[in-house]
Amino acid sequence: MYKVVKNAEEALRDIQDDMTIMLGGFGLCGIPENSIGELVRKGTKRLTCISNNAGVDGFGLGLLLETKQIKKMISSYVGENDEFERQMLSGELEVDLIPQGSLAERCRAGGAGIPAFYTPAGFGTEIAEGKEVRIYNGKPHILEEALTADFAIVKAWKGDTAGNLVYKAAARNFNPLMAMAGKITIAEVEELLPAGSLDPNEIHTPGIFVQRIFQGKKFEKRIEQRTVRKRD
Amino acid sequence: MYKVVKNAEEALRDIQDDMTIMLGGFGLCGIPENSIGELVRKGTKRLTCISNNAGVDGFGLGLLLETKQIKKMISSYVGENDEFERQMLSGELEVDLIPQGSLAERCRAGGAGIPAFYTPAGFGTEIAEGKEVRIYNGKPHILEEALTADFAIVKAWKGDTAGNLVYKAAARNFNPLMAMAGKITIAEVEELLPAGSLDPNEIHTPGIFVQRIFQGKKFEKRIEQRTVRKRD
Amino acid sequence: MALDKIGIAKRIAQELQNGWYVNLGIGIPTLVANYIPSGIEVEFQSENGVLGMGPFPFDGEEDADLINAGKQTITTLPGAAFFDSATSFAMIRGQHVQLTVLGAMEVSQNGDIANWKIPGKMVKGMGGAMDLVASADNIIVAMMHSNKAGESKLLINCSLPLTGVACVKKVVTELAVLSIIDGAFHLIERAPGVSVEEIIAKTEGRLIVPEFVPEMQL
Amino acid sequence: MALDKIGIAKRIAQELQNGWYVNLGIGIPTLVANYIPSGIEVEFQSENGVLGMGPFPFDGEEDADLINAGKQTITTLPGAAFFDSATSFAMIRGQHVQLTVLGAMEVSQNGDIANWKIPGKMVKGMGGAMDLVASADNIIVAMMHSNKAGESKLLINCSLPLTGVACVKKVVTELAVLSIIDGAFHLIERAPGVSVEEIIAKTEGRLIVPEFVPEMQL
Repeated sequence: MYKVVKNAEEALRDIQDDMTIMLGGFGLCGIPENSIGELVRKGTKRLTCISNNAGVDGFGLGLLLETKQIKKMISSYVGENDEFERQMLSGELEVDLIPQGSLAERCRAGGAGIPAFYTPAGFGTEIAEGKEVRIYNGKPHILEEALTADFAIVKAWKGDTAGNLVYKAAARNFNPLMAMAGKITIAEVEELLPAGSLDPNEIHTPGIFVQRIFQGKKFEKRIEQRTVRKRD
Repeated sequence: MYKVVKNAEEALRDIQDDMTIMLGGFGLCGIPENSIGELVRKGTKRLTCISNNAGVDGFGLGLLLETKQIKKMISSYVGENDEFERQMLSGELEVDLIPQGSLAERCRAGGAGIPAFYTPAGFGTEIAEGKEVRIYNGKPHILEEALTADFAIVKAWKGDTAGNLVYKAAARNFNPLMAMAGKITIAEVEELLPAGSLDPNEIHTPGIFVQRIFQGKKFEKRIEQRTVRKRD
Repeated sequence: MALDKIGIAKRIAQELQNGWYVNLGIGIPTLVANYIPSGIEVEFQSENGVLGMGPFPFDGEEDADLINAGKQTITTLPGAAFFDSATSFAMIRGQHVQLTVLGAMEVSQNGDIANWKIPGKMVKGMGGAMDLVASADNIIVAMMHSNKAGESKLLINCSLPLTGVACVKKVVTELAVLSIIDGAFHLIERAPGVSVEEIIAKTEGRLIVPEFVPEMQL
Repeated sequence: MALDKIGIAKRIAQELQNGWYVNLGIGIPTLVANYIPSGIEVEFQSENGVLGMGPFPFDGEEDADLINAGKQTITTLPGAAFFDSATSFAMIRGQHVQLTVLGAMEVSQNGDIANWKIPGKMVKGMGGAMDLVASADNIIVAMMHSNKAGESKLLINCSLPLTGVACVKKVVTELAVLSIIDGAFHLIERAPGVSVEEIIAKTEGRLIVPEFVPEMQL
């Protein structure tokens, strides 16, 4: 299974206006930087983006907000971002906020062929409005439906030509779940290896979930909150 | 988090008659051999066992069938086992058969606080009798509920003192899912290492799911279907 | 002449397309892996948690921890991956597997399949079969056209407890290749030397026979 | 004298029990990690996918791939594990985390909590807060007793949009430790030198005051 494409341009060649795209990452950690850059270059419009966060001004999905390519954000936490705030308050940008655990589970469900599940998260809040409530174990739960996307774009540390992926540390986050939920899943990796280089025991995303893979040209890996301690 | 116990006896000390126990493994692959041996020694009675299979005559859960310690089996595939067949046909043994994917997902759901989910598996069959049906994406799905257990007993390849587990090859199977779903989860491992020995990127079951861990005394690892090819 | 098991496997192997992930059931379906057409690359998924299955190990190299869903010792190919059973059925239920090949006791003209239980006999369980048939978009059944009593296994309605409903798309038997469309078996090909009449005689369910029925090319 | 933020964190740290897994929210809750009582071993879970969080890295050793849920660079301790977000919330929803500490804008006498949205202001989202409060058996809120306008944050009913319903078990403020039981705040301890009268005056919700209210021991 040879899934390698040359670069972001080839990987994203058929992403079109009005599509729904999942993008892995938590904050700026583990985001598909090269693919976001390519979306900016392509100028694809009116995208619905499913991503836990919306980047910051000038980086990550913030870049796509600046160029107004995003019609709707589906996220759990947004707004480290002035441009986001401006567009949201002006009504230019639709925003659908989802509890983080429900967002993760809804992506996994989408990839796993589970169309809906019950979760306690959000019961009694505005998130539950219009949703079915059912009591399990004496506790109210709401029904949440699966999420899928035309394209899922994920970022991994290492990948092989068969599409198997390994993530590093906390850069894993939503990436494996979104990889499952894309009709087409694109992986950009820091290091692309021949099939057989990765230990089959250590693979986080089996290649079956990945349709295209490429080695990213450059990873800036910006840090959002640099917190350090002094050496003694 | 030091979770090490001395042996199977200490690990299983408070498993009592009439409890529900999950046991990892697929066929004879990845089963907690040492703990099964200890259950036989203890003579705990009227157990409800959740396990994909029921062992074979003289090995795996077959040992607990011989001693008639099992009241009920919840499995997807059984009966490589004459004693099982005899007890089932005579009505001594209750058997609840569940599609394999639903069994796996129900264990995961139990561990993940998802009380119920919809799946297409089993719609239109006797498995769906009495279960709610709902159409998603034009296709009927049935509602399945989570499974949990008083104890989950899993077998891993390597483990550390903090309860982190790594499985080998196809011996992973149901083990990580059941590890999530036990009120108390016991892991028996081939190799027990100090915390910090395992790469945090490569852990299959994070220690939070495991309450007790011990190094198994002996792993026989019987092969159920030895299939080989000739050397050229 | 009616095909043997290998013939059925060879014919099914012709259905494989490049880049597909394939789940093969126990029995005839397993044999399909031996007849992959040249130029076609597929990867085999085993529902116990293996992607990239290779051939059986050399004698003496069996690993008890490395088996397929039939509990047989196997090997893996470069690019293989191991995963847990929930992830495995996520692949299946989520339709990431492009083809499922499995055996059956009965198939009905609307695509129902029965392959797990015979009332009054010891029930071994459905294993992963119910998940596979309920989820896969593309299911091929590999089976004999008739049972040991000589009765057709391609029926109007299944008589045995069902494994899945309206899910089988294609059946390959020792006599024929048949598609299931709109509540009928459509005769696509016949085994070399097998007459259309024999197929008609041995098919209980509604059978649509085109004017010309080509022979299988094996 | 009312506690400062560190005092609140220290008091909450006294609630920790050996062997607990703990999720700490942003702000005061984060500080709790600095005051773990001696002899107590706990492990910190961060909902973005880290178990076994350690202190901030030394200057120059930050790793962009290793952050906590507050997006701060962190380190890990021996025995740490990384996992995806679905597994992370499986830990939370499945009640494998024994204690959740988080901040709040308002808490009501029946344990409702509001901490994610102020109508008319920019909404940043709930992040993992709704999952955490709906799932955890043991939730401690760390917050100031009153808001900046001097109004009580311990209310009969929350006025802001809720994050969760009937979930908060304990509140630690700069003035007091309060349990929430049967629709009322129960005053458990007061900050050193703080009078019961002050706490009564600053608590809008129903407050049960026992005859003797001990001072916190910090």
